Amino acid sequence: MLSTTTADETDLVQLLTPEGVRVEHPEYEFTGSDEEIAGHLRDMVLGRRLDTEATALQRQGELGLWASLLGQEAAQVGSARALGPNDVVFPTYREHAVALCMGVDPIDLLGLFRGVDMGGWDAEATRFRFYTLVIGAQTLHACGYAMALERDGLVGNGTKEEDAAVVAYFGDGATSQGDVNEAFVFASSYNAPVVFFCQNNQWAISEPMSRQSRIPLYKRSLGFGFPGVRVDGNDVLAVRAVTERALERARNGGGPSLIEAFTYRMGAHTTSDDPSKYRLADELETWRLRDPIERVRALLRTSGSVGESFFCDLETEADDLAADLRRRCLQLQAPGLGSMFGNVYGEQTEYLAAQQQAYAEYADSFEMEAGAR
Amino acid sequence: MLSTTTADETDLVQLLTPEGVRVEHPEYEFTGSDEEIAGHLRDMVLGRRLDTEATALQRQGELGLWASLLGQEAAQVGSARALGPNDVVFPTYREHAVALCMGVDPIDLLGLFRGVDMGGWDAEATRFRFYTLVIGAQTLHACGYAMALERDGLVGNGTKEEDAAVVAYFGDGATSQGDVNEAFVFASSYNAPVVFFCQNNQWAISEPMSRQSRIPLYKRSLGFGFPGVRVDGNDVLAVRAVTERALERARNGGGPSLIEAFTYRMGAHTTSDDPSKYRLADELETWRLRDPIERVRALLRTSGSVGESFFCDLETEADDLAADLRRRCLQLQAPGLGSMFGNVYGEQTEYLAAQQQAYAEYADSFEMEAGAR
Amino acid sequence: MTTLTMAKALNAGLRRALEADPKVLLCGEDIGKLGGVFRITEGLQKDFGEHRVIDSPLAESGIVGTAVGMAMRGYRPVVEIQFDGFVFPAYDQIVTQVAKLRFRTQGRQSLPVVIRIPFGGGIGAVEHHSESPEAYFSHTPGLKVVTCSNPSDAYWMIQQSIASDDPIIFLEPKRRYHDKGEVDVDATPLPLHQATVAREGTDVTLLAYGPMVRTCLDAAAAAEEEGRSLEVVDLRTLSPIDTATVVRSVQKTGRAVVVHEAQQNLGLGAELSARITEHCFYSLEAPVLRVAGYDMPYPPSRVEDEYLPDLDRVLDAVDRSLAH
Amino acid sequence: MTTLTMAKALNAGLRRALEADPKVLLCGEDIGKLGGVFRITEGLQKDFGEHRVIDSPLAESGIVGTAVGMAMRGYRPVVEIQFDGFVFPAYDQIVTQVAKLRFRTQGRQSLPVVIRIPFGGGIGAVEHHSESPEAYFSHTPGLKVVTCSNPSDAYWMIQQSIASDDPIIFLEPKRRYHDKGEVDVDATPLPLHQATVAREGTDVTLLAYGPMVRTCLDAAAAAEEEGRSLEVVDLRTLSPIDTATVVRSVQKTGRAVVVHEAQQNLGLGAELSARITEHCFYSLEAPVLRVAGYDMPYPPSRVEDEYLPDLDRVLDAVDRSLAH
Ligand SMILES: Cc1ncc(C[n+]2csc(CCOP(=O)(O)OP(=O)(O)O)c2C)c(N)n1
Ligand SMILES: Cc1ncc(C[n+]2csc(CCOP(=O)(O)OP(=O)(O)O)c2C)c(N)n1
Ligand SMILES: [Mg+2]
Ligand SMILES: [Mg+2]
Repeated sequence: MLSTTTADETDLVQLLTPEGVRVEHPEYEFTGSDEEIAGHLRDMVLGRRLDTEATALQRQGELGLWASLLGQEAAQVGSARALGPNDVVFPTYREHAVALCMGVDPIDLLGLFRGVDMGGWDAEATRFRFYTLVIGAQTLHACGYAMALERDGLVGNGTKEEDAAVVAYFGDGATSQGDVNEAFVFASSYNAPVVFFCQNNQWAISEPMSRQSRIPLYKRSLGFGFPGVRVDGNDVLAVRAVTERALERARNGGGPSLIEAFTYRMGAHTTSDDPSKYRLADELETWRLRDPIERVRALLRTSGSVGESFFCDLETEADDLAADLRRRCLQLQAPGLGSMFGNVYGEQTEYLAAQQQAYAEYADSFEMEAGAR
Repeated sequence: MLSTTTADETDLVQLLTPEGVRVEHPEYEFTGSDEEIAGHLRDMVLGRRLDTEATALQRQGELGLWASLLGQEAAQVGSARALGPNDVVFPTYREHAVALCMGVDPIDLLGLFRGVDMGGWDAEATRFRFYTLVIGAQTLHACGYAMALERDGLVGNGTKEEDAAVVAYFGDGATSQGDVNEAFVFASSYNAPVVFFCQNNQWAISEPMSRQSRIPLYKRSLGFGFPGVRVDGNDVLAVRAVTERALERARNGGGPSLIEAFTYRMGAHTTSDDPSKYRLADELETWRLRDPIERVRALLRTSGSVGESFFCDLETEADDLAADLRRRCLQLQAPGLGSMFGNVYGEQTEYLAAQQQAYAEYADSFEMEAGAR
Repeated sequence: MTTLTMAKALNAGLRRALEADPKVLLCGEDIGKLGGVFRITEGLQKDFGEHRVIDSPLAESGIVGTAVGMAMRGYRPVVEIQFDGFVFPAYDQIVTQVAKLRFRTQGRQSLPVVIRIPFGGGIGAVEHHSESPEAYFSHTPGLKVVTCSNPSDAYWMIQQSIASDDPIIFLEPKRRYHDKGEVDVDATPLPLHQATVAREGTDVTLLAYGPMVRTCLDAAAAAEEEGRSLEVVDLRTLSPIDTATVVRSVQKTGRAVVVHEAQQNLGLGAELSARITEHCFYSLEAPVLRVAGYDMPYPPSRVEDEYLPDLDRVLDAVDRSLAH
Repeated sequence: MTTLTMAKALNAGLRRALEADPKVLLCGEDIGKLGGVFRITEGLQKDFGEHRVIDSPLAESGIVGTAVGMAMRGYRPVVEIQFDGFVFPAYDQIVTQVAKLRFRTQGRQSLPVVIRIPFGGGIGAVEHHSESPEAYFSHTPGLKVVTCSNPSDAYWMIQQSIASDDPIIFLEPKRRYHDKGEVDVDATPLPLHQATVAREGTDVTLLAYGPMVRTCLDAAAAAEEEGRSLEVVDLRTLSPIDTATVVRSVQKTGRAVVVHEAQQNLGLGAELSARITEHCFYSLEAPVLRVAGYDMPYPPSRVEDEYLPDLDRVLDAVDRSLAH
């Protein structure tokens, strides 16, 4: 195996092998029904299809950029499906499948990448906060939000329906940022109900995990006094089980924990990137055999818990999602710059209002010119 | 014992008890002669005397501020005396005894606190870099310097006379800063020859250690993949032994390590601080019994390896140092502002040169006025 | 009416804000038992509890970043940065997160965070304890930047800032913490972002804020003895600048001198000069002059008196302006 | 003479600097095998080794902070910040450490660190990838701030910056990376901190730098067709500003328009306006006008064309200036 993908395999929580065989783990168990497993497959397939379509849209010039989740479907769906009804997510820029699970309308994910907005969904209602491009910044927001939950009396208050926690997503590269480590300090110091969910996809653009850490990332939290666990990030059952446990702990007032989902970025960093410059095709092959979707398909086929039509319907559903996404993407327009002057402050300033007016007059003068022609 | 001072006592490396009795440790040994022990006592006594005098100077308005090292003499002297001839130190603002050991003229330490300069010594020649007030910033400089040593071929090159390493000092509070954690990342990633020396004096101004970390600080490095050790910071023999080992490892190419010197800030944070607002006198009493100087005095007295005259001479030497310091402090003048315009850039700018000239003319006009009177 | 120091006025303002709104939280280093190194939060943790007056780990990015998260959940965090020179570890969170959140959410999410920073020199401090970073924040859209020059403004402006739905950098002129002044806790305060004419005059306008208002008032008093009538405008808010008040004054006097401690190059004086020239081109009798910190790092404290603008330098600039 | 894109010219300049001085090191994210996200360091790690072209962990403060340490030991680190919007985690190290070290050591320790930052908009990027942070750095004494507008300057200025003993913020106008131009590798370059008259004219002076120089040259060409003669000054260095060259031009034309992408309030235009008014008070026929980014966060890329100064906005300002 390649150096970047060598893990202390013994440390890895796995409940479903790449071949689609369920295995036992001394500590973790997936207790969901077959139906739920099929649901997870559906989430992953839809997530992947969304991703493929967005990538295509980018190639055709409809998006300026796209950050693909390819290969990380299980890490995202497994963790998202572990969320309780009050839990809140602080994502990076790659958690499209988490967004889907949380009910974000997929079209809203495209605005940022198309360059029409910086996030189109309702962060409050979906409990899926906006994407954050500045690496690591959102981990502190997550931590502060978690501290606020506690102040609201929503942590360990014995009422399961009310208790809440926060999940902060970030990458392997992000673990080097000061902010992420400060988030660990704050979470630990205040025992904040936050689950740090690190998708270790082995690469930070062109830099292998080994540049960021010489030990497995899940051990980072040991230095800060809270538990860490490494899970097979391509095993949706294991991810779900591990995240559920961590969230429960957080909601109950047990404090923070770190999950390292050991996975792989199958695609380029973004559509602007060219991985052939820095990594070998072999690595990709190794990981292809661990595909997060295939193993669940294999499991469901073997167990026979869903009929063949399920798979067909799912393909159709995915295609529909993609077609719908494409259609709506092409219609996605930026609001005019003129309207944005009003979004800077709650209480508008005279200075900016004057700029807005000058801009409007200037823009009008062009329209008038154009009209006169 | 108070909560802030509770340590996993079993983790603590100690070679000399508070009562002045030498004890064995399975891993560490102090191999120096009795003469060296006496030397360490001298360093500590001089350090403390310097500190007392500077505090007095501050009270009398001769210094604007002073950060006392009281109680931390063993941590500082033990680590400084472990340094090899090529090793370089990046201090905070409190390592006055380290400075003394490295041959910094004590008067040069006062400039910053008197407000006449920002460090008066030759950082190159003394290998004692300037004080850094922005918490944690120097740990990254230390790490970069260590990386440079490696590029210079001075790490693990088999020539003991050439090999070098770096010590970065910082406090318990500093461990929360992003910079310090990033320094851990870089040091680990590049296996840089740097010893992170944390003086855990239990307080960051008014905040107890527990606000920064809920586990012993030496464990932080475990999260970054390099060893950490906690040493009785009031035991000069143990500090020396532990630091020597860490430095040797670094010089040989073994990479970074973290030392937590478990000690106590006996005085106020600085002369501007009032600890009665936030900590109990009891705590101070507990720690007074662990005084770093008294235990060495007791050891030397018991072993009889130095005569009583040694102690007398040392008192005289300390008094002389203090008297000399006081005399020279009163003479310490700031260079005129006019001369400082030339210190901003290596290649002076026309803009600033013009400001300098305008300033000179303006200042002259006052002198002329004064002269005319 | 009570007479309070600025420090006590700020403390009283914070107390009132904490009483008025349970969503108000204070966070920062040493603000609890110690009451902050300047004692601005003295007694507040005791009275409002550790959950509302929060001692933070020693990490400024963490302090501001967690405040963002708390604000996202409806709290109104008031953050204390211990000294001006220690705000920079939080700079990323301030300019890329705090300043932009509302804009990014198309106005939907407001972020009522107040970042209190004791700023400026003149107290004989060691390096990094006397900085004037206002231009860095004023150049950043999305932030508002305010500073008080007297106890009454301190008392009201801190409350207004906390009540504002916009993120506010609240600069406290630390050398004026112990200046005393009248505070009428029943008054109706000026709008937060309005400048004020602190002293009327006809010959030259002095534009100042925070610590330099006192200096300019002193200069104006001295100038009066020489028969010169100086108008002093206290900007109070540095972003957005109350251009109207500034322009009104300069159109009257025809001359302006901007005074600030911050380094001159690209300091507030630059923007004020540019705006005044744009708006008062035909009424200006002399170029706008600037009296500012020299363009070097803040020097050691024993020479800070030479570095900082003072009465003499202000009057010298007034002379130069009038000589045009 | 060879024709190179700005990206290749920078690459060639870095290569030559690495060859010339073994103390030159490059550090940054993804600068090794990948050659940087803009390929500015392409091939350099292969040729100079991992010890000199160093891929760093993902931590900007760490990158700059370790560069400080390396410079303290005699190295000349050239740091790459991946995008303008990601320099802020390193802001503390830059303004409190890099900028001040020489001053703190009374001139004894020089800190020859170059911080390369691709800056500005116009490439259709997502948020935080189109910022113009030059004013933040220009306001900071101890730093020098430079930016190139064409391949030849790129080639020479990067080498001159590396050779300089002062810390330099080197801003690369990323939207011009693929613009081609002649580079004479045997020429004697202009001094680094000297501005240049990129086009001579008599009616109005356009002051620009980096990406906006091309825009201003285009505007001048368009104006010529209408019989207007615009002079374009390329500042090249933003701190220290070459005031003499600016003043010479404005004294000739009597009118000035400053053009930059950065937000207007407290942008370079403010300082230029203030200086021009100070130095050219009696020769100015109109106030200095500013064409700049609007004072909002950089907008989504689909509207950036409306946000960024362009030929039309420049000519509009020229008209307004001439109408005075
Ligand atoms: C503070 C900051 N520095 C640099 C970047 C540029 N950048 C964007 S993504 C990325 C790599 C992130 O790697 P990782 O954290 O592993 O997340 P992944 O993209 O692999 O999901 C970098 C360097 C950034 N966005 N923010
Ligand atoms: C970045 C930064 N934030 C805040 C401060 C103010 N400050 C000075 S010392 C100190 C406490 C430091 O505690 P610790 O690291 O334990 O060191 P000690 O003073 O105890 O030696 C603080 C908060 C600072 N100097 N730098
Ligand atoms: Mg990654
Ligand atoms: Mg401490």
